[in-house]
Amino acid sequence: MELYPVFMWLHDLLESTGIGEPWSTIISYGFLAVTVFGTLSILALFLVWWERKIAGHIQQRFGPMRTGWHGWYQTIMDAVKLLQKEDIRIATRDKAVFFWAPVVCFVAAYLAYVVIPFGENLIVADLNVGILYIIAVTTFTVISLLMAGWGSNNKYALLGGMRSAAQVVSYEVPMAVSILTVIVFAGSLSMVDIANAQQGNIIFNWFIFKPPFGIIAFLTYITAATAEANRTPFDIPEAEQELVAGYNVEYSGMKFAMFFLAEFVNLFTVSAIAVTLFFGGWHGPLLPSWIWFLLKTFAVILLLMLFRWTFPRLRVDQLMEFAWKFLVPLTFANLILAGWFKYAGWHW
Amino acid sequence: MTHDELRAYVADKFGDKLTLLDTGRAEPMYEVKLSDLHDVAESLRKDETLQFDYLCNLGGTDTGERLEVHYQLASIYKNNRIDFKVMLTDDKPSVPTVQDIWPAANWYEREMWELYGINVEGHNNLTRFLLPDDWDQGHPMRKDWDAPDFIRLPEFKG
Amino acid sequence: MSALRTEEFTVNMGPHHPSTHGVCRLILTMDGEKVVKVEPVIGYLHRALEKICENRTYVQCIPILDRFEYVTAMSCNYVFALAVEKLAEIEVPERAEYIRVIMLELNRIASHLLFYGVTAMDIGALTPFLYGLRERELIIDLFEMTCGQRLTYNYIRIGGVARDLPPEFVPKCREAVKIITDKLVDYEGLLNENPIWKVRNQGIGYLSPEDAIAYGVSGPVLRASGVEYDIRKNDPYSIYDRFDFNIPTHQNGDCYDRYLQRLAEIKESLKIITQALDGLPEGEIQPKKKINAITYKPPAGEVYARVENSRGELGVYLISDGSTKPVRVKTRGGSYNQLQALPIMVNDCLIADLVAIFASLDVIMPEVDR
Amino acid sequence: MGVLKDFFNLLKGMTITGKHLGRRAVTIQYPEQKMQMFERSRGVVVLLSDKETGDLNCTMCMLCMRACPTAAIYIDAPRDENKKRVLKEFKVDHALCCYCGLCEEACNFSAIKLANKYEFSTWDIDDLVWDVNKLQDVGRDVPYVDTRKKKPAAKAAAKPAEKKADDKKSAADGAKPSAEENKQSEGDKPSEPKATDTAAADKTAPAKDEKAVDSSPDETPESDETRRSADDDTKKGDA
Repeated sequence: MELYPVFMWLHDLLESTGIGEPWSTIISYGFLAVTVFGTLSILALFLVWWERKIAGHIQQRFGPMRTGWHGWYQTIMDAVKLLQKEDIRIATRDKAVFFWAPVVCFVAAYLAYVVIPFGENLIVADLNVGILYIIAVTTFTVISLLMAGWGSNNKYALLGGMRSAAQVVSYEVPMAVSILTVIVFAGSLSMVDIANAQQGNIIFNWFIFKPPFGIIAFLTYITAATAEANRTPFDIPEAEQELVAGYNVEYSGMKFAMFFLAEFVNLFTVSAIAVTLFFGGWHGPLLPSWIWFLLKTFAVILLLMLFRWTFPRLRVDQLMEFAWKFLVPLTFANLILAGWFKYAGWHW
Repeated sequence: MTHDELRAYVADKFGDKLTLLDTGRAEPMYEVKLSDLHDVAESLRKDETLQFDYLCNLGGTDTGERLEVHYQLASIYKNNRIDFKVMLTDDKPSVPTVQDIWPAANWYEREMWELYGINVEGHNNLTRFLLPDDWDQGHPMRKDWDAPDFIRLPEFKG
Repeated sequence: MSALRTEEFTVNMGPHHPSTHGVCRLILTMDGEKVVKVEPVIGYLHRALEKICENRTYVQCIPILDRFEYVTAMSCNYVFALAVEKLAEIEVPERAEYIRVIMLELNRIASHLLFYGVTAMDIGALTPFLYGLRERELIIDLFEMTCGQRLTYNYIRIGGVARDLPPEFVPKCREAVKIITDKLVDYEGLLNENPIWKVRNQGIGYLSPEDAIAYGVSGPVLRASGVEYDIRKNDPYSIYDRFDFNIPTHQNGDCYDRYLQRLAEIKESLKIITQALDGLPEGEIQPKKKINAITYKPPAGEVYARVENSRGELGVYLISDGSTKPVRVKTRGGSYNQLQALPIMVNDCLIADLVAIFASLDVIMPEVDR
Repeated sequence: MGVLKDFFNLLKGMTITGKHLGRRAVTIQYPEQKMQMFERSRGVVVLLSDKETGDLNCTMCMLCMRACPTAAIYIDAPRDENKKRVLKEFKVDHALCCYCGLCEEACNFSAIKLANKYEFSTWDIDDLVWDVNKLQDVGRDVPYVDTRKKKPAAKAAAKPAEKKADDKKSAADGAKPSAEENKQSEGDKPSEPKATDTAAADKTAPAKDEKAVDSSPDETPESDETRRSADDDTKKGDA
């Protein structure tokens, strides 16, 4: 039920050609990695374009229009441009930290895709602790932002880095707890199992339709996820009106592009998790499973984009207050009640 | 209070400290002696009937012959306006600050000090303001000020 | 146990910073995220307008003063024209006065719409900016149709206005008024009750009425502190005493009230425009004795004229010695005092609040630096 | 329930932005689509030419130069032996120009105008200084209302005799390429109004015009050293 058979098949094929053990494993893993990486990069580029288009139309503009039909390869050209740009490195930076920050950010963003089921059989590895793995791995992003803030040796960047550390750590809690609520419903940590638990009964087996805990868990999750992805109204780490560009103020060229792409990969990650946890994953009639998955994910992304282009930004202390004084108690109450209902066997 | 009432009241209250200037307009404009400036300003502010609590404008003028400092005051609650100015004939022009009466005067006085070279006694922060920090070319708003890159409009002969 | 001591550090906000509205530099002394002290440093846009005006004829000063406060250049035109008219006692034709009022109020709305957008953007909502500019464009188009320019109008002249209204102006203006009235519902729906907007603005940057007056703060900022003072009512100029409008005030003196204050003023301005359009008479637009751009000489004297524009009291102190060129043109803009009062509004607020406060003052740097 | 109220206020904002998602853009794609400029829009400064003869309307009275608040206009028109002005140079520096339109208002001969054209950016700031040829070329298709008083009528009366002489010349010029003709006409221009001036029927008209313009014919505007006296000024203001 996963991409692992593809890996095995490739591995066997390479074995039969007589390449020898370490190489056949490395090549087949490499093939998998490139597949995931390529898909996600294209998705991220698409999301950048799509966000610009959505923003444009919300604001009654056109958005990108110059490159191709409705500017469809605008972001590709942007990426090419960023690749060609000079990599400006300020002299007072912390060399190693400055260099590794975008790499860590990029890698952390992509690591989550090991366990995200894109479709019926489209998963790299169905870990039995899948969701736990995602929560663990996405937290790496915060380290990278802190590294960027520190390494830049810039006050604005440092403020941005500190803010993002505080923010991500705070929102990790309500996010994990709302995910736990779903795990209570599903009884499993595996992403595939969670998705399968929502199969059938048209859409009414989706966990979001488990009143009232499902909807509360979804709302708290989506709020925390917006904060995790550093998007408005929780985009205080970069807050361009306050901190110019926050942690990536000193980055340019490809390093900046890595931060930028990682941000959109994160956006896709949180939406994909939301779909898997609350909207039945890839399950749906008629259409192929991966199309259902993408459609649902884009719908969630659209919601997040609507957030971004509607709301003002919260202040850093209000953000903390909101997390600790509102979201954390709410999610815990929700979890406890859901667990109690489950234990008592009422309507599940 | 109409302008005429204001004139009468001020004449009554301040006597010859405030000399009415003939500007031909309804709003009264007074001249005040440099030595009386601070006292007059303070009593204009403190007076119960006048209550000039709002400093509209403050600035220097170079008429070509002498330097002047003009003060435009208004009263928010009594809804009056009054102008007065002080003529400076000294070589080293200097006025007392009115910052303690109207905090708003702070920047105006700084600007005046910088652009006209009128010293403000008692001002807490006479530092470069509108001009660059390393400015050393004098006081540009003075009429006799000139600099190599200062371009006047060409004069036309009639 | 001794208290935890943290070190304060200095952050240089600006001159090139996205939310300093031009090139204002704020030297912040910060304790972590907290702003302990703020010191505005200005002068980056100093163009010596006053000095330039001393070297121009009276009519030539008007396009120069267009650049003084370019967001409401109409009132800059007007205040200078008013000063010269007071000096020379020029009778302004009725129609010209009505046109002036329409233009001034349209310009006030345009400026407040810009404020709406820019403030929202400073607080992180990008979309209202585009909405605000969209309706502002209607007004700018009306200006361009009438006087040919979009920003620096040079329209209101000594003794009248430069050109008569084009025939299609009145219907288009009515249409614009209607559109803006409708769109105000959208604006308010987007931000007024938005909880994020409210927590970001309510109780932030409190300015007491006493401080406001003492620091010479004027206009919407003063009125948002609960002081009902509007030069249009208190020291009426032009024909404002003929129109029926209110001076809205708000009591809390925080950023949120300043925002509401400006939205309320848009509504009042719309009322004035409708009345002025209804009452617009036919007739001349220039005084009988035309003002020659090159040779006009007002009598010697001095005068201080002030008008209420969207940022407060806009004043010109004019000294004439009877020649073609003024001896002194001292300008006074609302932003100057508002920016001066910024440090007293900032008491231990966060850097994000500082941005909100700065935005709520609606400071235009060219007006400060001149 | 404050939380629920806040939640619905957030939703309200989202419905407003969501509604706009389906609306048409209000912006236009600039180089492909262009805005219809208003007739009064003040853009590039141009010199207008006579609709019939194609010559400049300019009489070199220097009023625009004096009205300009930024000294963007430079005219050099010394007098020839007949005390008539000959246009040597007419330059407008579009980089200095502040597009206030005072020159257009000062002009009594419909000679200079701020046309509603706006695409004149260049790579080099020096290219923004336009000489008389360029100013005239750009201004050729600019519509304008001819406000020259009396002159057209007087001209029409005085014209026929002259026209013939002119016609011959233009016929000869007709063969030449247009660029050269421009130059030619520029060279000829100063002589053209002169010719009408000398016509007997026109004798009174120019004098009246001069008064209206309040620039006396004896002005020699170029000498910067000599200031004009204040008295002189007042007289003119009163005139």
